[in-house]
Amino acid sequence: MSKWWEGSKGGGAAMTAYILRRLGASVVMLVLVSILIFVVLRLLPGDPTVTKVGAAQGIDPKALLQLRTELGLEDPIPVQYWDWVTGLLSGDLGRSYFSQFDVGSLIGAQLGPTLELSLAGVLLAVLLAVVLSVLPTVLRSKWLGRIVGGYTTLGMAAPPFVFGIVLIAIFSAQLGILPAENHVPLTEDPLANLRVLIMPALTLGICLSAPLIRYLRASLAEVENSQHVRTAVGKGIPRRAVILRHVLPNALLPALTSLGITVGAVLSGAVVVEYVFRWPGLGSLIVDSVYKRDYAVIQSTVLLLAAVFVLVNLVVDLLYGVLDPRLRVRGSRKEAAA
Amino acid sequence: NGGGGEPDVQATADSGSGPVREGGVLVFGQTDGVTQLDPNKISSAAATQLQTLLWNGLSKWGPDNLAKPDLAESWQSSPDFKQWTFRLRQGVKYHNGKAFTAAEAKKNFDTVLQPNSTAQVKAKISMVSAVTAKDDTTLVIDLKTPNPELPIDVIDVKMSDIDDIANVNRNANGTGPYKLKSFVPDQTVELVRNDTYFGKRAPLDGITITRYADSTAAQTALRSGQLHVLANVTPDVVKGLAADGRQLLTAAEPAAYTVWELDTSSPPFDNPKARLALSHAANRQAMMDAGYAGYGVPTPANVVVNPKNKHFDQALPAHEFNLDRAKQLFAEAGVPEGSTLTFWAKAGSNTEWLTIGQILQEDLRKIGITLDIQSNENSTWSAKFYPKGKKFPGMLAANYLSFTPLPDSYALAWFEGKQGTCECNWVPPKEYDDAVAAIEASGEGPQRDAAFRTAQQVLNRENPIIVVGSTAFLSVAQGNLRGAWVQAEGTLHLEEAGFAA
Amino acid sequence: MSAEPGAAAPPGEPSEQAGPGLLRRFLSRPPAVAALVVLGLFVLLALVQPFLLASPTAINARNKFADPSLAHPFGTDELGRDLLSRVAQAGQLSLGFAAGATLIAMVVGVSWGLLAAARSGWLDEVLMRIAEAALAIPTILFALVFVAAFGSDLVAMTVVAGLLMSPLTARIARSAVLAELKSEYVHGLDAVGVPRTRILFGEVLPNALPALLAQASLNVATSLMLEATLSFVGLGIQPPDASWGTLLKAGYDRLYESLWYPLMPALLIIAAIAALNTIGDQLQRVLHRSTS
Amino acid sequence: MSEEVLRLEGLDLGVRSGKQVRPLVHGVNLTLRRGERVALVGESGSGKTLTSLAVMRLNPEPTVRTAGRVMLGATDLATAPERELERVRGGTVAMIYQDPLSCLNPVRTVGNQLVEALRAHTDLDAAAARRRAVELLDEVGVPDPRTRIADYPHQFSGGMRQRVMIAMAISCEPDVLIADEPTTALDVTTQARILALLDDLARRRGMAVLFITHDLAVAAQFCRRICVMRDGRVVETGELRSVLAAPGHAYTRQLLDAVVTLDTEPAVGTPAGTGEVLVEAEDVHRRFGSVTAVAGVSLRVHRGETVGLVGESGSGKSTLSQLLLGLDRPTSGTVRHQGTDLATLSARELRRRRRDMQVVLQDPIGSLNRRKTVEHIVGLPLAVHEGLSKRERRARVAELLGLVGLPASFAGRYPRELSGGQCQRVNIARAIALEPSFLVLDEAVSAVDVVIQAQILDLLRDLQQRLGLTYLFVSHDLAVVRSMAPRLAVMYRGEVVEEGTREEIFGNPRHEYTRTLLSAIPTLDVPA
Ligand SMILES: Nc1ncnc2c1ncn2[C@@H]1O[C@H](COP(=O)(O)OP(=O)(O)OP(=O)(O)O)[C@@H](O)[C@H]1O
Ligand SMILES: Nc1ncnc2c1ncn2[C@@H]1O[C@H](COP(=O)(O)OP(=O)(O)OP(=O)(O)O)[C@@H](O)[C@H]1O
Ligand SMILES: [Mg+2]
Ligand SMILES: [Mg+2]
Repeated sequence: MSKWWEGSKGGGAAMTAYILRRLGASVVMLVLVSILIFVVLRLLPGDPTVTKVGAAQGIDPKALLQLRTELGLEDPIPVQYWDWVTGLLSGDLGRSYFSQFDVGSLIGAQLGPTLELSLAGVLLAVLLAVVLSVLPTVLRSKWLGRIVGGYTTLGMAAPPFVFGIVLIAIFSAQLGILPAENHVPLTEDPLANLRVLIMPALTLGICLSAPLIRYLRASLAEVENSQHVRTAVGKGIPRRAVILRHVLPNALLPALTSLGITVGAVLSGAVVVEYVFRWPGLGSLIVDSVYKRDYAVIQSTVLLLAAVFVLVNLVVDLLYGVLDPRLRVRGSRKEAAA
Repeated sequence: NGGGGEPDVQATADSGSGPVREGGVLVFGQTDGVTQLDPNKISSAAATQLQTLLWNGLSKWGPDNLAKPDLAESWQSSPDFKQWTFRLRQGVKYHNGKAFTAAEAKKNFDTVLQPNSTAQVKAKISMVSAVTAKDDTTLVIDLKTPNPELPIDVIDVKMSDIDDIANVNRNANGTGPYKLKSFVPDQTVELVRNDTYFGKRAPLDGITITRYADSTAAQTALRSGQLHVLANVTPDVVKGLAADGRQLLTAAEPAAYTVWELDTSSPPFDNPKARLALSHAANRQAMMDAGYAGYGVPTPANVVVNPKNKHFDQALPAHEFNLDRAKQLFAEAGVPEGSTLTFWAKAGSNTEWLTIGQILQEDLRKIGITLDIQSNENSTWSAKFYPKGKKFPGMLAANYLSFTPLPDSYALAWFEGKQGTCECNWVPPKEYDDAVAAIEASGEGPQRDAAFRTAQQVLNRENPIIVVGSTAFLSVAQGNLRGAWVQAEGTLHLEEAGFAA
Repeated sequence: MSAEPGAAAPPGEPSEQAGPGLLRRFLSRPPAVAALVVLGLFVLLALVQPFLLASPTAINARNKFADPSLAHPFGTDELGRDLLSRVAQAGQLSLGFAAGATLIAMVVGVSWGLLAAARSGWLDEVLMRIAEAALAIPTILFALVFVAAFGSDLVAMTVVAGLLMSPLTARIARSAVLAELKSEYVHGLDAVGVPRTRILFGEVLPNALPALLAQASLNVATSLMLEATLSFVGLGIQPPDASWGTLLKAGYDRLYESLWYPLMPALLIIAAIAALNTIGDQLQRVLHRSTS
Repeated sequence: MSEEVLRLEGLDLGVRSGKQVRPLVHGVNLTLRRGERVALVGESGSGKTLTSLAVMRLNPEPTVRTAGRVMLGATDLATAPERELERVRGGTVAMIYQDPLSCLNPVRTVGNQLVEALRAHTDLDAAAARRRAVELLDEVGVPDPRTRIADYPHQFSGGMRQRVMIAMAISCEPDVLIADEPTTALDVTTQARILALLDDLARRRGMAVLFITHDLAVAAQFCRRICVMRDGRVVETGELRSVLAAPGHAYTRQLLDAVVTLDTEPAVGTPAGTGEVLVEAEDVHRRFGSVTAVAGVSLRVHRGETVGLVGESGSGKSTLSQLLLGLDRPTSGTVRHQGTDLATLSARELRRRRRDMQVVLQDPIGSLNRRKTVEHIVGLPLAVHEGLSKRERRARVAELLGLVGLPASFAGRYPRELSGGQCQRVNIARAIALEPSFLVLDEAVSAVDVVIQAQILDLLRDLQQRLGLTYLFVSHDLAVVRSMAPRLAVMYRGEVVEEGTREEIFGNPRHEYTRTLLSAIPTLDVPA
């Protein structure tokens, strides 16, 4: 009489089994993603060789055929896929059709800045979200609540490029206190790196924080009315501590899922931010490669990002299990009834 | 307020002369990225900027649209223009230290001429039958058919170390005044001065060519002074941008054209009347005003010759903007009210195509014809036209063509019928083919002029494409830029540029 | 107690209940009314658009980027067209697009998430991995493929945007539903022997409504943004039609020529999203008050 | 007389709906002196919980105080600043809540929550607070406190959670303790232990206790004064002894009359242990990780009988009930219903059987869908299994509510607008709606006053007589079990240690634990 909505059997080694199963599922999923990307790319109209040669000038079909053969595009699709995957497994990510640089080094060069930007953006978003959603509750300020509401609306309504340019116009063009571009590697000059990071990270952070705040405020309101919060208040814990220690952790849990999913959105948002701030990141690498149909670059880069996404979500799921004890101990009454 | 009519800011073809200070790094911005550095595989306008900085050809452009000595100190031809001998400079070295010799030049020519080469310049020198290195400094080029303009046509054969071409994206392998410091595809190309350059020492310490995918961000950078030159600015924003002491640079006599290509082999545009109708439906003046902020020259004669060019046939009848006429002609050609035509445009770049497309759309609407505008990103746009010979019924494809404003160049690029850039499937009358042959074979003189006039008349009558106007790239530079100049087809020459002292 | 049953709930006092009372209580909230008024104004704007002074497509190349005036209250665009009528026309399109896309996303996404939550085990696993796979691939890639496949016509784009938002909606729906399924009351319903579909649709789904409403209003914002992003690369709504997104992008590109151009669509987008969010919030609150 | 610590003066409470406030509690006056213990008894739903919550301004939205003062010494808690209240809450005045099942934070360990309370009002360091927390758990009788302190609330049984709440409330040795039915989920032995603990604190520290309960015997044992509420009003206050001896108000008399004691003549039911076996457990085990909740229980329930299930809190009664109903699956062993092994049934078949197997779950509030009206909740089984139309259901729901002593007007209410006892009655109404042949009642009448309790017990007996229903009656109130069940099973640490007829168990208990249990039963003998 399994509880029909529950997973399979729990037990002592359930956690390890669960992790293993999730890992297995993730691998399967990555294979799916790789096939999906591969197919999706080949469904796109347009052809890397035509783009490379530039159709505006007329194309010699023989030359094009030669080029296609060189790039392996004349092979049957399954063969191409096989070549790519075997290459991947042996650590060869392929070679850009255009610059001839190998994809590994292209990614290597742009992964750092992307990580910087996304991490900073996500951190900032989380910080903004937590502070802005908690503050009105802690201070019981209706006004602050309204301001945060306005901020959320603005954050959801205005596309990132608008924020980007407004920031640049104020801090860079008008006040001249922050550089709008020219990414400096962290290893070279951390301080300068931080200075250029501020505005793009802020732009990304604002855009990402808005939906997070919405989730958080909704679940905060829900948790605030719960019995156990009343217990905490009844213990004489100061309001601030009640919110931080009792309301927030419970409210953060559902928001965590949405944060995991946000990782995907980070990239979409990051592309535009990267464009506006000329940030040498993977987002623009992907979009540029899509425009050129540089399959070699896109497929490996997207797969890499998909792997990151899968990993992050795996971690989020596991974290969820750790943070929510009701899930951690498989075998609670409702879980075990499998 | 408003705009249109006369341009608001006067444009120049060269940034002021005057004392230049040594040093400084010039930041050059453009909306498209450089994807690779093999000079003989350059296909996008974004990379042509580098051609004069990293590499040299046997000859190079002068501001007068003539070939000037570059790696070749001099050249001469046989009287029948079928054999050319180039005398090369001595002691020139590639950036990697290897000596440049006639044998090296031959390697480059051979690479371009290989059957499966995709070099764009290949079309220009397709009449070459053999390239021979007589000795280290003598290069002989034999032709199948006469070419009086070979020194011009070889300009774009840029010399690079073919033996090390695999590493071209790491070292560029050129001989030019600047050498490569770093290259991130689609992002930046950093150049530093080549201290062992054979020619005039470059004033700048370096040039950074960088990409602004977001045009507003680019404008901001230019306004804040972070950027020194912004190439290919959207005409709309030129007025505001070229203020505050900044200068607007563009070709003196633009030899680039905004055109709509038509499929002349399928209905309705297989009917010359339909093509003429379209030409009459195009409000060229409004299009130049709105789309090009007045910097374009309308071409009502519908030929790819700038009306200001001395070779332009002033007697050609103009296809004036006349919707009634257009409506009538369309009706006669089987395009009644209620028909739909397609406008194939590019997304993301060349936004002015869309602007002029909308003007046409609105005008056609007035005569009951729907123009369905379809924007496509670059690859889809290109793929549409490959392979050649496809049918495009009822479609107008916006495109941009640039030539050297010389008769044979016009002819070569367009009207040969067999090979060229036209997606129009046009089969020219014999009269036209003869004229083209005459232009190619003869040097300057009355014979060539007459043939050129004939060719223009055929185009004006047959309208294989619609030429909306003669337009040019607009670039905006900071006021202190010196020594840069714009070539007729749009390339900005920075090899001698520097900052005002 | 049974002696005086009326004491705890006087007869004249209607107890709070869903249904028509919900609407009444919704309408008694000033922010909700304000939001409805704003949306009403948009509808009005769309309705009067054909009767405005200027046609949204009438070109006057000599009057580009005009500042607001009596003839052109919002100024003009790069072709000298009247921005007010363009914005009004774009509003119909944008709101229709957002509504359609959100509807599709909610229908597809909620069924998807519900199915996953209800049928635990391998189906859940498969459905969620598919959603994750879809989320792991940059939206822009899908958007390009879809636009290439279906063209950028309005209906196709609405469907595409709806489909693109559905994996996320599915995940949210799944976790909201799962959270409910874990509550003690479901245990109670199970003990009563209520069929699973009935538990899901009759009991759990209505309880997950606040979370889903929040997601719906997010979807509205996302779809407007998606359309704006597509037009960022030039693939949005094609001329002569325009959406707020395409206008915003067109205006943004000419920011330094005319501040009004991007400002107006931006303000309207913000107002619309604010109004829709407010409606979502207020609806949530009304539901919440009566039932939490 | 010793000094007054807490005084409620004319407290009026109401519930806000729109702009109006509907009154719930009227003019409550109540005084607590140092070391004094006052019992607050009365009708279920009369406002006891609300009043007690209002003392520290913990009454939930949208209930509000409309008049009156809450004087703690010289401060009026009703208007005191939040900061002042924080000091008072948990420190000077502490509270044990009525529904302990959902009162603990699910994501923090029990120990963590205890330590937090300790550190809020004492200056113990973390380690000391932890040691004290273990001591407290031990004092309230949580077995193996040293390891269980690291457990999360959901790993505790209902009674254990209640004890954690008690430990938390007394951790800072408050001057005033408000205990809202603190022992409902506890077996009598544990209850005795808790009462002794509170008694000790009250004596030693002079702690005043406001003791809300339905169990008059407990009240009589523990309290000096009594205060009877009905319909939001205090109808009688006074010395407990004199009130019990000579109740002044008719309602008090009614209450006293309804009390079930061990002397109450049990109703005659069908003879125990005869007839067809309806539900049968055979050597069932249920393990949760390392905890074995049910360890090899075999039990038969025959058609038409009532089996009482008693035992220590945490001994596995709820778990066993779930197993018998097929709501949980045994780790090993089989459960048969009418001869069919439940494990072999498909979900659909099992669901069909639910028509005949119903349960009143131990958590009366949590097991109701918070977003549905009482009418919907009670009517649902009718809609599902009988396919009744909305109109038919409405009439039947009204009838059912009447049977459990709720006015028909409650049909439109949501669970959170109900008191604990009212929720419980909604659960009962839902469970009997189908007149199932097998009904499990897990602490089904623990939260209602004795008058209602008697009414419900009568109802159950009547149903049994008319329709031949079978009950598994789980309760800590041995007197009530005795009056209901001719046959009993006693559980201890997961096992059924003794099984027998009423007479055997109460007259001649064989197992040591049973004897302990029986000796701990409080009686309504007024202490001299
Ligand atoms: N949020 C609310 N909205 C409306 N009515 C409420 C609300 N909370 C409680 N009530 C009503 O107030 C009355 C008093 O409730 P309270 O919980 O104080 O009862 P109680 O005396 O503690 O009962 P029990 O013994 O059953 O726990 C009940 O009739 C209940 O229905
Ligand atoms: N979901 C669970 N996870 C872990 N342990 C559990 C779970 N449910 C119950 N237990 C443990 O099983 C034992 C029996 O619990 P159960 O709820 O059956 O007790 P009970 O007899 O009903 O007690 P009470 O009278 O207090 O309600 C307890 O020790 C409890 O801690
Ligand atoms: Mg109560
Ligand atoms: Mg229990």
